[in-house]
Amino acid sequence: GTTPSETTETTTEETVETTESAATGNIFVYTRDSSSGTREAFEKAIGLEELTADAIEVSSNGDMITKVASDVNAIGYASLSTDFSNSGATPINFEGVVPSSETVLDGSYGMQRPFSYVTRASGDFGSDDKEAIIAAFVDFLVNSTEGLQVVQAAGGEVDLSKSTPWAELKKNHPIVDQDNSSLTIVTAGSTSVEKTLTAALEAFQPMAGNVQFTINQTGSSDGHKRTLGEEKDSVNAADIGFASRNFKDEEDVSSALSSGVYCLDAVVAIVNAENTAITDLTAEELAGIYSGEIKSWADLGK
Amino acid sequence: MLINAEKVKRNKAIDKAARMFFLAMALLSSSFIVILVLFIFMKGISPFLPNYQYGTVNLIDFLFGMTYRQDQKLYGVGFIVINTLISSFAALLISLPISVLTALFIVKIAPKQLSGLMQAVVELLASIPSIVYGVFAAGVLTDFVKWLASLFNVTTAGGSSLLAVILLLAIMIFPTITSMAITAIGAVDRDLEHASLALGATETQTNFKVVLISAKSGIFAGAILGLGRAFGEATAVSMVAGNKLYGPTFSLFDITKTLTSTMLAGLKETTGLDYDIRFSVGIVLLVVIFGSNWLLNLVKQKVGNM
Amino acid sequence: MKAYFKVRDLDLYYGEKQALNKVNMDIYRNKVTAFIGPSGCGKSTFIRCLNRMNDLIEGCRVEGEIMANGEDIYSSKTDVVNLRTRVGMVFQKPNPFPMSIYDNIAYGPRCQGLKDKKKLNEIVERSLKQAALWDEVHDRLHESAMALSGGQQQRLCIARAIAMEPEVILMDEPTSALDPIATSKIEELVDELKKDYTIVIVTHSMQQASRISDYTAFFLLGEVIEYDLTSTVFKNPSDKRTEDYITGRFG
Amino acid sequence: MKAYFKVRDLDLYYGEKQALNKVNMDIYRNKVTAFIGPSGCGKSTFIRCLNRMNDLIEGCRVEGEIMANGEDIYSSKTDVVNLRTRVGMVFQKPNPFPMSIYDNIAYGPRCQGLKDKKKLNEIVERSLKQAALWDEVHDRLHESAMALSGGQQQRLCIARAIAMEPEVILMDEPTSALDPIATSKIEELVDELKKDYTIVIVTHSMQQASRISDYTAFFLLGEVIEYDLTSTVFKNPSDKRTEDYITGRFG
Amino acid sequence: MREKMKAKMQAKDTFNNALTYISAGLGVLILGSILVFVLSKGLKGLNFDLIKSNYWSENYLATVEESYQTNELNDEHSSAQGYYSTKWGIAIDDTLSAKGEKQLEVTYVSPNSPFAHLLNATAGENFEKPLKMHTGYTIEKIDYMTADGTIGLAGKILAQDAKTTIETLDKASTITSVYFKSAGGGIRGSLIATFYLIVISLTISLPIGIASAIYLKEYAGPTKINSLIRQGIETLTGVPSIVYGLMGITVLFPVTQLVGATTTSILLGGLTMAVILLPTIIRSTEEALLVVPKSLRDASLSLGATQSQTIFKVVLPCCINGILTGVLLGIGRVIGESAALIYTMGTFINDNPTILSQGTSLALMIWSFMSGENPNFELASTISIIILAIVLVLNIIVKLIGKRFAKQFV
Ligand SMILES: Nc1ncnc2c1ncn2[C@@H]1O[C@H](COP(=O)(O)OP(=O)(O)OP(=O)(O)O)[C@@H](O)[C@H]1O
Ligand SMILES: Nc1ncnc2c1ncn2[C@@H]1O[C@H](COP(=O)(O)OP(=O)(O)OP(=O)(O)O)[C@@H](O)[C@H]1O
Ligand SMILES: [Mg+2]
Ligand SMILES: [Mg+2]
Repeated sequence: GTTPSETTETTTEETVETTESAATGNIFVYTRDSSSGTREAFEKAIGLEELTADAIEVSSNGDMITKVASDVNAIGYASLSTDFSNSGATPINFEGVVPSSETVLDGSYGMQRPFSYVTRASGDFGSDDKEAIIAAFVDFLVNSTEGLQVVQAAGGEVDLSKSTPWAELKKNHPIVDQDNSSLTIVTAGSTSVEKTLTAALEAFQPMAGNVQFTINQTGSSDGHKRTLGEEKDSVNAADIGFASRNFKDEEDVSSALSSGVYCLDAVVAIVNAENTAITDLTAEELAGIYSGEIKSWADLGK
Repeated sequence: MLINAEKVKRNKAIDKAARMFFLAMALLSSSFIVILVLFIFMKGISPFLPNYQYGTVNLIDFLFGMTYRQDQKLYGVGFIVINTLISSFAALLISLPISVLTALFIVKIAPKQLSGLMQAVVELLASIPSIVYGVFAAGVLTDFVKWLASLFNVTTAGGSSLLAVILLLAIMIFPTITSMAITAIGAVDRDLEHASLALGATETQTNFKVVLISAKSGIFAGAILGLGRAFGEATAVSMVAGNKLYGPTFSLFDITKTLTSTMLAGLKETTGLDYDIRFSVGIVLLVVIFGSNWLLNLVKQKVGNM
Repeated sequence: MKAYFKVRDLDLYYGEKQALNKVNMDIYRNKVTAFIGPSGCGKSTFIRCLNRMNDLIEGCRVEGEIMANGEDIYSSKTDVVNLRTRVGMVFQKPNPFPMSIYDNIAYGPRCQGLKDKKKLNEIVERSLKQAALWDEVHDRLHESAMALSGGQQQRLCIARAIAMEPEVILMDEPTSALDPIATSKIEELVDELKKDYTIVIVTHSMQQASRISDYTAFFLLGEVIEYDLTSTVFKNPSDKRTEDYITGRFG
Repeated sequence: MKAYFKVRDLDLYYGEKQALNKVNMDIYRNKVTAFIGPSGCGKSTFIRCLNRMNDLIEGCRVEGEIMANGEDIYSSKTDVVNLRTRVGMVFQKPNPFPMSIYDNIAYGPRCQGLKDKKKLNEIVERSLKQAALWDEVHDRLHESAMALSGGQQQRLCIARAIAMEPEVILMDEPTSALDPIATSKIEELVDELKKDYTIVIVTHSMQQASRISDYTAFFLLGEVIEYDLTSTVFKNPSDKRTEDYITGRFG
Repeated sequence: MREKMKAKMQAKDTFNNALTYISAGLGVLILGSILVFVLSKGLKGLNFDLIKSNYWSENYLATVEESYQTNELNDEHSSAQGYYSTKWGIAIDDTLSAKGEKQLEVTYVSPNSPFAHLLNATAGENFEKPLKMHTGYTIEKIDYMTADGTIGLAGKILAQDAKTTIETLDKASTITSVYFKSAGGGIRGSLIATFYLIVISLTISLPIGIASAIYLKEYAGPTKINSLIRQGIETLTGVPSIVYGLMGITVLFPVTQLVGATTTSILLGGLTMAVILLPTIIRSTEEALLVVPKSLRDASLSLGATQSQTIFKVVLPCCINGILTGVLLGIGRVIGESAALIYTMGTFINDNPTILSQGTSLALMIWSFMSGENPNFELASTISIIILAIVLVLNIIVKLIGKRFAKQFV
């Protein structure tokens, strides 16, 4: 069995010569912690059965970027809404499709997920004002032109053409014309939604009589739990819960005042910026890497 | 006559009440340890009980398991304990000699001004919050480790590694051990030094052969304290540990996982098994700390008797 | 009979404060010389001049001359470490090192670079025998010296000093921390040792001075008031203050 | 002439160790009684029995009887706080509280609940006058007592004790930390005070005892060897050991 | 032979001495590199606004005062950075926010600019009140109308940079509404929370700690129970703070619920810190009690004072310095603590913390950044500088107190 190994060496050398900046070492596989919705979306999209035990868990999107940016041999994944310029990490194509708003919205980019929301049950908000303001916010977030613009600016993929100006929607929500600075919207759930959600809440605030908000994002699995589930009356109770995926069957949202999807997000695989040889990976390749079958960059494509 | 019978009686009552108050407060203070252990134990034991709502974990698997994967519901802290022991003891191994020599320098060798300055340095290091150490480690130590690894042609996970943890802990326990050693060395009877000098030993011989040996029990106490700190350090360590899913980790450049970083890693969960299991890990941490303290104190008594 | 130490016009200051004032004294070979005087009169200060242990005290300044065996010990050429190997010292409180009996005795020689096992064994045995301790400890040489009784510890300290084969042994109140029985053992030992060594001893007990010394110096406020044969000092003091002190009128 | 204290068969133990052995003694009113004896013989231990200051020492156990003014002070009925207001004490090292002179003197009365400003002023003035300190400090009553000289501090402590209008003042080596001039002032003061108070004084100076006391007790190893009029003890001691001690043959 | 031996010994001595110098040098090196790192990363972010301002931006929605709507300014005199609109009298630049995100920062507003004469459009008490755009604010979105009546938008939300925004704006003839934000990234809320935390933990742990120390030093005899009490307190010292966090959430949370807490809160953090501080306070009080000479206690008792009078009137006033030292050490500990508080206070950065709300202390704020979606070394380092400065000052005070204390009874 000497011949094959010799050939391997030669091919490796060749690759190095042709694409100077390709990583050749063992792949360092980075993944998010197990409560992350991004991880769930990613694993589902690539059809991963079992994650390699050598994977390194990081605790946030930012942490992921930092780690991948500082490690030539790294592979990871992040939200498309991340600002990759100057970050040291580059997003790559999935199944030959460039990740972009268009490809996400038209469905051709496969690795995408919805940002879903769910509110508490009607009548379970403690006060009518609270319920009214939540309803107004949800309307703003999901339907208004202004809301969608903000979400888009913060990286969410939305279809602006289906939106209605807030000035019209507002008529259904007289609550926004009063001083609401004593009301607080408490959110929970996915951390991935944090950026779009924060932007929307901030924009909503001056339009809705200075309503206050507390953003308490901990992970998709808490979104339902804290609004309708077992924790809805606990220390961690929230008014609106979010998940960076669709709510599961066991997460029954039928009793909610409102629930649905407010934008789409794409997960992109990322590699170190110096690893320019890699520009596209298929679901199969990614699954191979993440399951540990493909151990080295040199093994890719064989 | 100055005595006012009524006042005296009142004074006496106050005296008695004060005494009771002081006793009550002392009892309260000391009972916290009992409360603490009791509650954490109660909570931490629940995942192993048969009627646990989120699906029972096997105690043996938990204690001796070599994989900790929440996604697969595998909770084994065996390797984490080993990792914790390795990183803490290695940190101690690095820090102890440096600390002791620094203490010797401060107490016996340095000129007065310099000694005061060095003491201030040690105190300052001792009072730096661990989160600052963490920021420093994540920004500097990881780069150092990456550079070192590149010398050996090893790639690291962005510098997060066992080595980074060890270096970080060594730095963090340095002021603890040093200040204990300063006290111990300062307390060495001047008579002993004089006796040594009168026998024609040089100052340096005296310092190394008599002073250090006489201070050994105090130095040992410092080492125990430092080790305890290394075991319990959480925030800073979790910033450079990486998060290895299985182990134990023996390679310096490989990522690792310690008991404390495990407790902080699942932080975002606030209910369920992943939450409760943290208390179980907490118990294990306490056992590791108290156990090693107890063991080292035994050793210390043996050494101290010599 | 020749003097081992010749002290000439010795002044000593602790910072501003003068602790010794124009001390002149010849200390004779193979004799026991005792220093007596009330507390704070400078006995310890003076005896520590003889092996330059005062060097260690901050702000301590010495003027005058001390010749030891013909060599000026305060000259800049003197090697202090070497001086101390020739002039040994025993302190008030027994202060064995926290190591084994053997290591205590071998400490000095080892510090001089002696490593030869056999030679060290010889030295340990000889020193302990000379210090009349061998019989009591020869079967536990490798146990901690801290486990010995006070009197034994003090004899160990003497043995430790002897191990260096010094010419002089200085003793600063060597028995004041000991009980009467241990004290008398040390006194016997001193009597024995003066055959081989020159001994200087500070004591606060006039009885002890008269029992064991050949010469006695009486100190007062940093000055030597009287220095003579012990019998003369105690029976025929030439100074009124000496007499007052000896008869217990002050101090 | 009646005895204020009647001590009968007093034994005192520190843990296992016996520190006082069958002490019997009558201490007379308006006299100065001095305790002398070598260090560690139990003088302090005994004087502290007289106002039960020994209660505070861990492991200290008392057997026997002390009657003060006809009342058994070790009976369970005795109010210790009350006893101490009647039997004041002055210590070896001057120990003023770190507060003003005025507050030092007023401390005791205030502890008894006295709040009346005028009365307190009176007490402070009277006590300081009695302690011969008024002239020196009346213009700075509200300055810190720590700024006074050692001798003044000690007189302040005496004044502080007097402020309680006690019947007895116990003094444990009140002058041993003072210079000769301050000492003689205190001695004069003691002579003055015995008109009004019963005074017990421990001293390590035989001269002082003979100068100021009416009665002298000689302690040795926890026993009272001799107790008699001071003149008798010093001129005609009945015990050989007393004589040896007084002539300075030991101690 | 002897000479050779001596030379060898001397060499060994020199080597050993050199070792101690090197070790001590390492300590200095570590401190130095920590300081250099933190300062180099964080110094430029350090300014007074940081302390004054909120972490979260203030969001404003405003309209333009009618009289300024048609004002053609033609103010050419701005030398501010970025891009300047002569028509609207406002300059905008591309910068990064404290949180590390792109933003459009206002660098100049002419006094006559319509943007200096806005009317608040948010319902509430400030509705229709004058509002002014300040430098440092960021522009999110501007709705405008051109001369021909078409509606347009400009600003960050349209993904425009400063240049495009100004160019777009120059096409406008009237401004319909402006959505802008004040600069965020401040630590005011965290400072307040830290302050609350210190006050709560000290008011609880001081009396308990001091009383415990008094019991142990002034009353406790060598009984079994007392040695148990002592042991209990000593063991507390060895418990790592992360375990205290667990204790806080299980044992102390129900206590805070009694006073109305519904979530983890500053109160809970304070209670937990109080327990953590206990051993520190007890130890420093005990040390202070040790220094008070026994003779003072004797003097007081011999004057007929009771033991409690002696303690309150004589002993405690004498160890006020030691207690103060404990307080300062405690403050330092509270400021630096993170692990225990992560569990008990949450990691939500709250600009208006109340005792029963969540909030972050300064250290926790750093943790929050470093573990959040956008780790921000710069801001973390800036806060580290502030923490270090506070800790340094506390330490110096402790030193000074200690020096005075040592002299007190001599
Ligand atoms: N290190 C020092 N610094 C300043 N003064 C000192 C020092 N050591 C001793 N002295 C002073 O020098 C004087 C002589 O002290 P020394 O110890 O020699 O007395 P001594 O005769 O040995 O007394 P004792 O019988 O109590 O041992 C004393 O007044 C003492 O206070
Ligand atoms: N707190 C204590 N615990 C144990 N033993 C003590 C205690 N206080 C004193 N002793 C012992 O009791 C004996 C008598 O001591 P005491 O202090 O009464 O002597 P003294 O005559 O006052 O001596 P001095 O002249 O030195 O003051 C001594 O042997 C002493 O060691
Ligand atoms: Mg002396
Ligand atoms: Mg006494």
